[in-house]
This record gives sequence, structure tokens and C-alpha cells, in this order.
Amino acid sequence: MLSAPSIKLSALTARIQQVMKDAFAGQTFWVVADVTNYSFYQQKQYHYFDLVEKEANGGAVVAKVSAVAWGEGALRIQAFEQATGQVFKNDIHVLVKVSVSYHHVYGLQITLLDIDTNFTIGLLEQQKQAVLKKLLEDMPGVIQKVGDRYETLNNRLDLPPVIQRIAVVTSMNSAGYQDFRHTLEHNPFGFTFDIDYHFTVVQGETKAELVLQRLIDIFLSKKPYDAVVMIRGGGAQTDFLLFDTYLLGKAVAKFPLPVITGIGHQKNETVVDMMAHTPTKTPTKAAEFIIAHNRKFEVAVQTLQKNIVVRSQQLFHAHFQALTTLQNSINASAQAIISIHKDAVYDSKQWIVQQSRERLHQQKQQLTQITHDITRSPAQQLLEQKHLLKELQMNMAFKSKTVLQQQQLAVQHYNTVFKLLSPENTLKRGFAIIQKNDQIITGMQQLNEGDTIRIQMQGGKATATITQKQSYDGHQ
Amino acid sequence: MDTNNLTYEAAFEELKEIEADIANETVSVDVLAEKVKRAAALIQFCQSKLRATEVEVNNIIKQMEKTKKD
Amino acid sequence: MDTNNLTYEAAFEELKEIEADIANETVSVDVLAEKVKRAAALIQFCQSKLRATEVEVNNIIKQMEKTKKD
Amino acid sequence: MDTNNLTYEAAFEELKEIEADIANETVSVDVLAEKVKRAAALIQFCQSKLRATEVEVNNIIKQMEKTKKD
Amino acid sequence: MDTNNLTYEAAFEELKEIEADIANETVSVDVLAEKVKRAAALIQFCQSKLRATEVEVNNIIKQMEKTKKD
Amino acid sequence: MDTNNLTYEAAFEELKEIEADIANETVSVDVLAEKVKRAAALIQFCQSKLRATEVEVNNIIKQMEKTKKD
Amino acid sequence: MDTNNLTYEAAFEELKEIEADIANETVSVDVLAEKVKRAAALIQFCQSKLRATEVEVNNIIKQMEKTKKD
Repeated sequence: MLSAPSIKLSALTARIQQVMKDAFAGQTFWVVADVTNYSFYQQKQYHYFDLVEKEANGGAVVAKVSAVAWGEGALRIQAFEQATGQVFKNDIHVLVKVSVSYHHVYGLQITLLDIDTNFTIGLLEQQKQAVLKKLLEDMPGVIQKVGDRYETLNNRLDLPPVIQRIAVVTSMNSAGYQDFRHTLEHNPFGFTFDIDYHFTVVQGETKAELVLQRLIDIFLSKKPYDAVVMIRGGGAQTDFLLFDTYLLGKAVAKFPLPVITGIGHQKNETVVDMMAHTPTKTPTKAAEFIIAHNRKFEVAVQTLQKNIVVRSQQLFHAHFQALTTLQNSINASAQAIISIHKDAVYDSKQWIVQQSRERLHQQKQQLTQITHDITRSPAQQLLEQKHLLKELQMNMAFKSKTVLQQQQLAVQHYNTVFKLLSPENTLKRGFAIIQKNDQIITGMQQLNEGDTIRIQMQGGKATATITQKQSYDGHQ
Repeated sequence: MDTNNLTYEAAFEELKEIEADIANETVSVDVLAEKVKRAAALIQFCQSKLRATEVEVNNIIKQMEKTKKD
Repeated sequence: MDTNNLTYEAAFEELKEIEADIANETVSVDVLAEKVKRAAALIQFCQSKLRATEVEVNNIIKQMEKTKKD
Repeated sequence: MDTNNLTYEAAFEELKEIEADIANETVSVDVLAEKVKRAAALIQFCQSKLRATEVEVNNIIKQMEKTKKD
Repeated sequence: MDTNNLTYEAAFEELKEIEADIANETVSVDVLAEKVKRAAALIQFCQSKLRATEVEVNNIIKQMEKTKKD
Repeated sequence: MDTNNLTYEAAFEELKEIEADIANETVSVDVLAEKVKRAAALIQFCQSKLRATEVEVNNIIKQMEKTKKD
Repeated sequence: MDTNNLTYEAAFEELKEIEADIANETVSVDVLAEKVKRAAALIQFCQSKLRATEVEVNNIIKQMEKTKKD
């Protein structure tokens, strides 16, 4: 067996150290990895853990390295926990800044220098959005998104006017619970409350089932609670992820009593806050909200009291005024009626006086007119008769004279006619009358030759004999 | 000739008859004279009567007018 | 001539008849004077009656006017 | 003439009839005087009645006006 | 004239009737005085009643106002 | 006038009716005084009732305010 | 009014009704005092209950019912 040349182990580790130093000294790397085998030494503020890389489908470890954080790195982790609400622990996916070194005793050393909060926040936010999405999808009847808000069965519940009987879900020793209790019990208005505490561990994601069990206990108790208050204990630990779980979100959204939260989250709301009736920032705020709510009711009652006092005084005033108005109206109307009637009676009197005088006057005038007519007409009529008589008399005188004159003319006519016709007047005009045997001859045929005739003429008679006779026809 | 009991009316009628007779020449010269004589008597009667009536009527009228003026 | 029991109305009617008779020359000369005489009497009757009535009416009217002025 | 038991109304009606008769000359001279006399009586009656009524009415009116001043 | 048992209402109605009668000249002179007399009585009655009512109403009003000020 | 057994409500209604009647002049003069008298009694009744109620209510209110301060 | 099982809700509702009734003047004066008394009791109930323990609350309610029956 040959004896090979050897070196001291320290010489080897020194060479390794030299190589590592040459390769990594002064360099840092941002590495994405999962945390496992985590342990924390609080007194020294040392974090020991492994960083591993797993296959995408989740099974085998591809790479693994031990890491440590202390000093600056430990402070960064603390800041990370504050900022994200995510506890640095196993199975979290992180982006860390590391340096690589080699130690003679401890070997390869990866030291955590910084941890990217934003990377983890982004991851948590993605998880939270996934939970919310699933809640919306699984329970469309219970949860709806309206704008930026989530409307749930719970936050659609009406708060009773006074919140006096309260079930509180909290961890027994948390500072938050003390704050809540103190605030309620020492309220400045002297309000009393009936509070049942349902203690649980309100830390760590895996405790969601415990919290849910408390809610179920409250529901099964059938006590007439006005509201359920969920407060987180606060303290050093900062793990809110419990309140982003699907399990609690679903339970709160469906819970039949109004849920008031006071989880103590400084940055953004948890899923439970979103599903709850009334989210507040802290347990103290939750207590203050309840006191304010009750005070609001009391103020409303006091306002009603004030209104009733004022209104009843107004009512009295209105009635007194209405009575006065009625009284005045009745008095005025009564006086008006009397006045109207007085006028009417007076008018009636005046009218009757005037009309009766007028009637008498009218009658007098008519009588005067008739008297005048009657006195004037007879004189006229008598005068007319007188004229008629005179006319008659004159007519008669005239006509009588006319009659007599006419008769005289007629008689005169006969006088003239007969004077002319008398034989004496005929003889005077040279005519003669021939007589034969005392017969007046009027024609030749009465005479013969030899007849003796007597001729009568004016102044006497002569006797003659016809010697010759000659006839003619008268057309001489 | 007789004109007693004669009225003016009758006398005037007779005069008209005589005139008619003479106009018809049925009166012989023998009676003509007689007729004319009768006519003359009738005319005188009528004229008398007329004159008397005139006087009487005028008197009445005068009387009337006199009375009226009273 | 008789005018007793005569009314003015009747008298006036008779007068108008006489006037018509005379105007129509239906009155013979024999009764003319008589008719005229009758007319004269009637006229006188009517005038009297008229005068009497006038006097009476005037008296009544005077009486009335006297009464009215009282 | 009788005006007893007459009312003003009736008297006035009668007067109007008389007036109409006289105006229409349907009254003969024979009754004219009588009618005028009747009218005179009626007029007097009416005037008396009117005067009496006037006095009475005026008294009542005076009484009424006196009452008002109280 | 009798105004006993009369109400103001009835009296006033009667007055209005008398007024209408006189206006329509359906009241003859014969009853005019009587109607006016009745009217006068009614007017006096109405005025008395009105005055009495006025006094009574005013007293009540005064009483009320006194009470109010107390 | 009787205001026993009256409620404020009934009294007030009656008052309003009286007011309406008088305002519309449907109240005859004959009953006017009576109506006004009734109104006066009702008003007095209402005012008394109001005042009594006011006192009672004010006492309750005082009591309330006292209790609150305790 | 029943105050058993009286809750804040019921008391508040009743108070609001009373307020509305009084504000709308639908409360007659006759019952106003009674209403105000009831309101006072309800207000006292609410305020006491806010500050009382469960035992005390029952006492308040009993007290109210006793008062009501008086």
C-alpha cells in the first residue's frame, strides 16, 4: 500500500476558501428559492434555513443550499415580515439577495443580505385575488362584486339599532382583545354590553379551521347576538394570512349575524374584511364603532324627543292661533251679516219710500192727463158739430136756390117754345091758313078746281075760288 | 082756364106733354091754338108757384141766418 | 114744426137726408119750401142743443178746474 | 152722481173708458154732457183718494224717518 | 199691524214682496197706503231685531275678548 | 250652553261649521246671536282644554328632561 | 299599549309614528297628552335599556306597564 503524498485538511480548506474567495468575493446574487428547515434563535437573532429549488411539477428537489441570516439580514427579515404580513418560515417562496463564502469549519455558507418584499407581496396579492375569484365563482348567490366593493350576504344584513349583545372571536391573551374590552367597558355614555368571548388562536394560516369552529359555535349557540366581532390579537407577530383564506372568507360572507372586524391590518384589507359587514382597522376602532352606533341611536331618540317637544308646542300654538282665527272670523262675519242686513233693510225702506211716492206722482200725472183730455175733447167736438151744421145750412140754401133757378129756366123754355108755336105768330110771319068748308086744308089733294076756299091771314080773312091746280112732289 | 088744385109738378108734366104733342105734329091747327093757350096758362101757373116758393125759401134762409147771428 | 122728443143725433140724421134730397134734386118744388122750413127748424134745434151742451160742459169743466185749484 | 163704493182702480178704469170714447168721438152730443159730468165726478173722486193716500203715505214715511234717527 | 210671532226672516221676505209689488205696479192706489204702513211696521220690526241682535252679539264678543285677555 | 261630554275635536268641528255657516251668510239673523253665543262657549271650552293639555304636556316634558339629567 | 317584548326597533318606530302624528297635526288635542306621555315612556325605556343590565331592563318594562295602567 503506497503512501500518497498528503496535505493538511486546513491546507485543503484554505485552497477551497481561496478558490471560493477568488470566485465569489465581493459579489452578491438575487436568488429565487423556497425556504425549508427553518429555525430561528431569538436571542441571537439568527435565522438558519435551507434554500431549495423544486421541479415545476412540484416533486423533486433540483438544488439545495443552507443559508443563514443574521445582523443586517435578520433586520431585513423583520422589516419584510412587517411589510408583507408574511412570517418568514418554511415553504415560502422568496427573492433573496445572498453572498457566497466558505468557512473552514462550517463549509459553504450562503448569507441572506436582503429579501425583496415586493416579490412576496405580489405573490400574496395573487393568492388573495385567486381566493376572491374563487369566492365569487363558488357563491354567486352570496357574493357579488359591485364596482370595487364586494356585496355579501353579511354586509347586506341590517345592523340592529343598538348593538348590545356581542360575540367576540379573539385570542385570549392578545393586546387587541384587551383594547377592545377596555374601550367598550369604559365608554363615556355609560352604555352596557353583554359580551361572550370565543377564544381561539388567531395566528397562522393553518388555524383558519379553529376560527371557523368558533363561528360555528356562535351560530349553534342560538343566542340573540346583535353582532359578531372578529379581532386579531396584534402583538409582535404579524400574520394576517389567516384572514385571506377562502375558508374564512366564505364563512364570514355567509354568516347570518353582522360581522364587525378589527384585524389590525395597516395596509390593505383582508378577504375577511371584504366579506364582513363592517371592517375596522383595529379592535379599538371596532369597539368605538359599536359605541358610536349605539350613540347614534340614542341621539336619534333624543332628536325624536326634541321634535316631539317642539312639535307639540307648535301644535298648541297652531291650535291657539286657529281658535283665535275662528273667533275673529266668526265675530267679523256676524257683524258683517248684521251690517248687510241693516243696509238691506235701510235700502228696502228707501226704495219703498221712493217707489210709493213715485207711484202716487205717476197716478197724479195720469189723472191730470186724463182730465186734460176729457176737458179739451168735448169743446172740440161741439165746435166740429157747429161747423157741420153751418155747412149743412149753407149747402141747403145754395141747393134750394139752384133748384128754383133751374125750374125757372125750364119754365122759361116752355114759354118761349109755345109763344113761337102759336098760330098768331105764324100768320105774322106771312103764312096763311086755307080752309074749305071750315076744314083746314093741309094738302093739294084736298082741293079741286072750282072749290071755294077761305084764306085767313094776319089782319083778316078773304074768300077765293080755285082756278088752277098743279101738283108737285115737293122736290121743287 | 082752370089751374086750381094743380101742383107745380103736374103743371110741368102737362107742359112737357104739350111740347111733345106739338113736336109730333099730331096737333091740328084747330087745337094748336087751344094747346098753346093751355101752355100759356100752365107756364104762368108754374112761374107764379116758383116765385112764391123762392120768396118763401129766401125768407126761411134769411130767418135762419138772422137767427144764427143772434 | 115739431122738434119735441127729438135727439140731436136724429135731428142731424134728418138734416143730412134733407140735404141729400135737395142736392139730388129729388125734392119737388111743391115741397121744397116745406123741406127747407123743416131743415131750418132742425138746424135751430141742433144749434140750441149744441149751445146748451157747450154751456153745460163748460160749467162742469170750470167747476173741475175750480176744484182742482182748491 | 154716485161714487160710493167705488175703488180708485175702478174709477180710473171708467175714466180711461170715457176718455177713449170721447177721443174716438163715439159719444153723441146727447150724452156728452152727461159723460163729462161723470168724468168730473170720477176725477174728483180719484183726486181725493190720491190726496188722502198721499197724506197717509207721507205720514207713514215721516214716522219711519223719525224712527231711523233714534 | 201685527208683528208678533214674526221672524226676521219672514219679515224680510214680506218686505221684499211688498217691494216687488210696488215695483211691478200691482199695488193699486187703493191698498198702497196699507202696504206702505205694513212695510213701515216690518222695517221697524227688522231694525229692532237687528239692533237687539247687534247688541247681543257685541256683548258676547266683548265678553270673549275680556276672557281672552284674562 | 252645554259643553259637557264634548271632545276638543267635536268642539272644533262644530266651531268650523259655525264659521262656515256665518261666512256663507246662511245663518239667519233670527239665530245669529244664538250661533255666536254657541261659538263663544265652544271657543272658551277649546281654549280651556288646550291650556289644560298644554300644562299636562309641559309637565311630562319637564319630567323627561329631569330624568335625563339624573 | 303593550311594552312586553318591547325592542329598540319597536320603541323607535312608535316614537317616529308619534312624532309624525304630532307633526302632521293628525293627533287630536284630546289624545295629545296621552301621546306625549307614551313618547316619554318610550324614550325613557330606550335610554335606560342602553345603560341597564338585563335584570334592570325587565324592571323598567314592569314599571312602564304599571304607570300605563294608572
